[in-house]
Amino acid sequence: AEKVTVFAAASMKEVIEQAAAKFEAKTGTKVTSSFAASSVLAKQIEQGAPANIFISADLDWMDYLEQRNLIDKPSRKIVAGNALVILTKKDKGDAAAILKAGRFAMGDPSNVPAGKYGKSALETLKIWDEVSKNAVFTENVRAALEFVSRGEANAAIVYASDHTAAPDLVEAYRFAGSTHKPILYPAALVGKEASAEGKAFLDFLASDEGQEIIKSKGFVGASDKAG
Amino acid sequence: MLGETEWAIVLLSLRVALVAILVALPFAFIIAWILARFSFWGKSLLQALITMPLVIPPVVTGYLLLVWFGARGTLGGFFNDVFGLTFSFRWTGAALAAGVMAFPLLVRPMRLSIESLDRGLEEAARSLGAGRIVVFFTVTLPLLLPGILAGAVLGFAKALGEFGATITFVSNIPGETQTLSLAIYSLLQSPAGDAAALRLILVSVVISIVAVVASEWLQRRLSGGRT
Amino acid sequence: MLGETEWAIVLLSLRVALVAILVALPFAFIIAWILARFSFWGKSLLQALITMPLVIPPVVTGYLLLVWFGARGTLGGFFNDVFGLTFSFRWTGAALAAGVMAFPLLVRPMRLSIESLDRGLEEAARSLGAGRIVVFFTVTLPLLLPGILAGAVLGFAKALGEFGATITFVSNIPGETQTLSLAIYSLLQSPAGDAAALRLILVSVVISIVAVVASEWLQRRLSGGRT
Amino acid sequence: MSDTLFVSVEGQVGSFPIAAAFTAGSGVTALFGESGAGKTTLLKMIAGVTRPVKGRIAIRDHVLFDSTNGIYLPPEQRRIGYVFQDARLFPHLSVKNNLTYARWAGRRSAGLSYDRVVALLGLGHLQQRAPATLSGGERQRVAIGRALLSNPALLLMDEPLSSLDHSRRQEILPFLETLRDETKLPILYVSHEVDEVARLADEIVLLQAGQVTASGPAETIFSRLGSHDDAGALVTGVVTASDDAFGLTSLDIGGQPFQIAKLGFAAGTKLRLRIRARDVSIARTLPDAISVRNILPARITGIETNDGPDCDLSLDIGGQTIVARLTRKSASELALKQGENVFALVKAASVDRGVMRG
Amino acid sequence: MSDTLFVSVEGQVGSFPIAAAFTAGSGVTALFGESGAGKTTLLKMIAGVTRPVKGRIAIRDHVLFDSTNGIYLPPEQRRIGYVFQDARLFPHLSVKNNLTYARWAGRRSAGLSYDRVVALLGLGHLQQRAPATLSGGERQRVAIGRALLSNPALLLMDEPLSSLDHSRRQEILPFLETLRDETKLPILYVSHEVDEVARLADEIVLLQAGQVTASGPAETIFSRLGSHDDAGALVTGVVTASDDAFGLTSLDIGGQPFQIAKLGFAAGTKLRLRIRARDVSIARTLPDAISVRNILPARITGIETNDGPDCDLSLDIGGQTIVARLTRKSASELALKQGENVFALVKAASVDRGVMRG
Ligand SMILES: Nc1ncnc2c1ncn2[C@@H]1O[C@H](COP(=O)(O)OP(=O)(O)OP(=O)(O)O)[C@@H](O)[C@H]1O
Ligand SMILES: Nc1ncnc2c1ncn2[C@@H]1O[C@H](COP(=O)(O)OP(=O)(O)OP(=O)(O)O)[C@@H](O)[C@H]1O
Ligand code: MOO
Ligand SMILES: [Mg+2]
Ligand SMILES: [Mg+2]
Repeated sequence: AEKVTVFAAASMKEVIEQAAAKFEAKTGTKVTSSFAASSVLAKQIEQGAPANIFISADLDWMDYLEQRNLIDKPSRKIVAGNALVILTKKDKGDAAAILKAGRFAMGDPSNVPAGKYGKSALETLKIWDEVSKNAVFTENVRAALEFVSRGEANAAIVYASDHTAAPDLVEAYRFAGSTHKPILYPAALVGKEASAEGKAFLDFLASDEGQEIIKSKGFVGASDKAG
Repeated sequence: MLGETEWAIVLLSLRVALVAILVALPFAFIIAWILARFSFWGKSLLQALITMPLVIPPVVTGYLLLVWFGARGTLGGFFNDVFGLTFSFRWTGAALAAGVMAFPLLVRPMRLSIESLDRGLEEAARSLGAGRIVVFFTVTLPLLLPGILAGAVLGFAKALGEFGATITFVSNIPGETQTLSLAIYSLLQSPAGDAAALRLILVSVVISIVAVVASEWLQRRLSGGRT
Repeated sequence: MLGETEWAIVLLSLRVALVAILVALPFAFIIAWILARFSFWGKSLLQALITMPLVIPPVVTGYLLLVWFGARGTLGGFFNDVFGLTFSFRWTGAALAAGVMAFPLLVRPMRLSIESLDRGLEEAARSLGAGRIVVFFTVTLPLLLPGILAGAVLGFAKALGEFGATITFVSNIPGETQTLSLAIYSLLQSPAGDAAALRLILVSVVISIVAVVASEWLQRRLSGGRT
Repeated sequence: MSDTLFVSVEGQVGSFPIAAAFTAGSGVTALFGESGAGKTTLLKMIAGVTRPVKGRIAIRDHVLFDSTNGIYLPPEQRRIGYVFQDARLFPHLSVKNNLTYARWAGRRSAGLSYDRVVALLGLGHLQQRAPATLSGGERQRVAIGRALLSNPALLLMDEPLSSLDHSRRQEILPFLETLRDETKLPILYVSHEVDEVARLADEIVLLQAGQVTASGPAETIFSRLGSHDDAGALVTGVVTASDDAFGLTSLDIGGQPFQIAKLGFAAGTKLRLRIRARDVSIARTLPDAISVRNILPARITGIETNDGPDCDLSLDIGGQTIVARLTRKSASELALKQGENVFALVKAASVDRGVMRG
Repeated sequence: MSDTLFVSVEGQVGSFPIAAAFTAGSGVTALFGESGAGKTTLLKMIAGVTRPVKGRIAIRDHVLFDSTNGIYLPPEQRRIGYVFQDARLFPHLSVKNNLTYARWAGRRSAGLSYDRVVALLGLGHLQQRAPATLSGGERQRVAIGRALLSNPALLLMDEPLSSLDHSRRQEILPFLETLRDETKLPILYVSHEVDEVARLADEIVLLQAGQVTASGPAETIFSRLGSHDDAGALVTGVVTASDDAFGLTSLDIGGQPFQIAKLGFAAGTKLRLRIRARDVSIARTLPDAISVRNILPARITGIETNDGPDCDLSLDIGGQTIVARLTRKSASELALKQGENVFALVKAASVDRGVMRG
């Protein structure tokens, strides 16, 4: 069988690797994947990367490729969603109180998707102006979590799925889905002539079995559209 | 040509890179001197250790810096208590990261120069009544200048371009730790950031051209009629 | 100690770094030679240009490589047509990225050595009947060895540690472009990857220690009784 | 003696202009001139290490440089052995590999044997050493050996013996003489030692501030050379007999018998002797029972007095001129005058250093 | 002459062991030995550049090194001016800044005047030049000047004049003599030139394979020195009169009158003369009407014959010994035997180079 190459946002690493193993066991089709920032992957696809599937951490970079006719539009679908949470070392509490207490880490709102959602949520809660001076912007989730684990920062605004990477932290607060645009992970087949195996893997991700894996890693299922 | 925030970024970058190199230079020189002039057990290991920041991924170096020099890190605490110097989330931390990453580039050319120095000239100088220190400044240092400049230029360039360790250690805080590299990276993350990124890239390029040209000029001037 | 995939990563990294340095070395040497021996208009600019990969963020260098040397890039097309050599998303591309990033580190120490070489020795060799080429290999090159080794060690270390340009240019494809640095990065993205990441970091460290120790040994051997 | 080396160059190093022209035969040509006169520069031009602006350099019909034809041979094609003023040993090679460099790197295999050169220069125990561990004189000896082993068609030697002790010098000089005589190798020899020049040189080129001020056979140039103390003359004689028992050689110098303390010349050999002014005494009457072997009838052709206590007498002996240096007081006591006939006393023992093959 | 310099060291460079002990007075001490004998190594130990394993080095009561006390002064505290065998000019400094280095970097401001040294060494036009552009001799002159301007308490000179031409040497030598006499500066002087040594040296240290084989006043050591050609003896005399008209000085040598072509010594001055064996002739009867000024009654105390054509006669003249070199044939013709009385003929002109102040 042909192999499938998946270009996925780095945050999807756990999910894709587990799904790939299951899929391979089932169909015999090998799945290789490359994990990097969505922006990097999108530009690589633009330059002819040998990817069959692109999974982006936000809609913008998928749109970027779609506008350039680099993906198979009909195959585009949301495979997962996510929720925004505040992780701390301490107990639960009020978002404003936690964030006012000291430095907190979040993605850079100018470009990191989690940062964009976080900023918009804080604006909706009308505390952005008050707390933004305490924010430190990180390039990846790992660094944000490390800041909290090491006590450099009090809290981190991250995706719910990131919590699995830092079991020592507690979820102090979960932002309501209404405070920001839905957090969605779009996937699509790359190129005009999509491979059958690629389509099969995409379908597998959307299947119940795939969605189970996605949820087990802390994401929200595609159909739940929660966040 | 450049906006106000952009100017701020340029100035911050220059400050970070210059401070990094100026502070690192004497330490690098001492290490280079020890490596060039003394034989001792573990010399190769010391050289290997100094080369480490090149070998391990910058992100890992950033983590290590965070662990050691963060507010809760042993060394971080020490510097804070003894010198009142805080690195975490400060431009000083960016300079520390840049200095550490540039360190191997400073040491090697200096070591090479020291090794090829004709020690007979130092002997001659001392026989003329100049003490160790005076000989160092009137004979040794001027003759090592090409090596020091070569190291400084490489190191300064690296300090300007440092990205991974910096963002991991001190995150990406506009006005505090967002250097040119970090700003460029941020811009490239958004689909529409290319033009702004390009402007900042050009600024980096210009700065480094100026630095290289200045160093070449300085070397020509100071080596005078020597052929 | 290391699993099969880990061994594969190590071997790939070694191949990428070694090929990068071995291919880059002669070019770097020629450039260093030109910079050291000739005066021409724009010499400082050439030096600045070579220093560029240090200055601009690695991600930017990666993008430029992607654009120029990708399957759609002019140079990529040229190499593919003329030499049958493809870089995009291949280990060869990883080697190219590593070579480009290491280039300034190779050039500087070599230039320094060439500049401080006593040209009288070359004159003496030629008066003894040795042609330019023979003189080069019997006198010049052996005397430049410390500089070449210094450059090669720095370059090799950098090639091993290269991350940003590589992931941007050739993505992070296991078995093809996933070098040690990229693998470490990936592992650090997963919640359970720390132990595996640490193992790979140690492997990097060991490789570079071996490289440094070997180079020091080689230099001592070849410089013989010279003092 | 036909001209072997032809040099006519104009050029410049830094702000120092050089414009020198001379020809030299197949023997030893001494390049003489004070510090900074341009001797080294001239050698470098001949070796192809410094490029003259214009002119011509040739060894026999082998043109090394000719600005009109644009010929400028690289050093390795000139077959010139160059003993540099600074030794320029290869620091990364052992003494042995330095010595044999021309053989393994320059593919010049013919010529002198390695063992002979090593033995002559006393380098046997140094062969495995690194140049950095050699003493000044040892370094210079290796440099000489290296050049000799390159089987050169012309030897350039820039003060090659200046860092060597007298006895070592006395070993090397005869070797160079033999080399010159056996191989007809032209040697261009820079030296400040009048003794060395007197002994070796067939021709002399005087260089001053980058210009050749005189050049020609050693006999004619020699009297202009050197300091006060070393003044003297060169005379030519033909070997007539040898006295093996006492180690003496008899010569005929313009009809006069002359003995020198030296052996090994066949009858008929033409020899050149250096007779120093300070070694010649004058007697009015033929002295008796004196150890001085050579007592030559001579005519005073000139008397030159200077401020000092000495005066120099030019003496004609059988058509050749020698110079005698006396105190002015002796000259006055003996009432010596131009045109008078006297006896010139020349010790056999004092000439032996001055023997030269013609 | 009281001892000024005390040296007694043992040490090693590479595989070369050195064990040397000597004392030297305040004049010039010549360090003599063949290439590789350890002369440079010994100077380096005195200068503090190479550390001996044990021993003691002192200038008067200023201890530079003493292994029993653990004293090992750094070079800059030894006040030693060192003219290295290789010039070691600072390549990044102009000639002028090289010359004045000891003043601006070593804070040694007293001593000779800059202008005087520059004028003496002929460096005026080179002051702004970079060392790389100098000729070999120019470089060496700058090195000499630099050491002189460091106001040293001891001067170490390692073949300082070997790359200089004769006339430049003749300018510098008298200057060194003056320096020695005026300042009582002890000078340790390495040279291969017997002439230089004869002229300058008050004491001589002979070094062979790292060991001192002889040391002492020049008079006693001198006859062992040098090669065959330079053999000779030193005799001491007292000035009795000068003849201004003819530029001669009369001496008394053990009761015998002796004249030399030199002026400027007050009556009563003790002088040392170098009389070369090759400059001495023998006569059985007192010759008449001869230019040789010094005809001394002498007794043959020894005859030494070697394989060569020459033989050396030791002669006693008024209690001092001189050596005459004759051909064996002359000795045989004159039937010279030990114990016989003869006349020694010494030209006044030939001694003038050998005058030394006692
Ligand atoms: N590192 C070394 N290893 C072995 N031998 C050495 C080393 N350094 C010096 N020597 C030897 O020590 C001896 C003394 O050297 P030194 O330079 O003192 O000689 P020198 O008397 O000054 O000779 P020259 O007149 O030729 O300059 C030489 O034979 C030299 O080869
Ligand atoms: N780059 C330069 N700029 C100016 N003058 C120079 C340069 N190079 C050499 N000279 C001068 O050229 C002259 C000739 O130098 P050269 O080395 O030929 O002298 P030399 O006759 O060999 O002297 P020595 O006997 O001292 O070695 C010297 O006066 C020297 O100062
Ligand atoms: O002939 Mo002699 O032997 O002059 O003294
Ligand atoms: Mg010269
Ligand atoms: Mg020496």
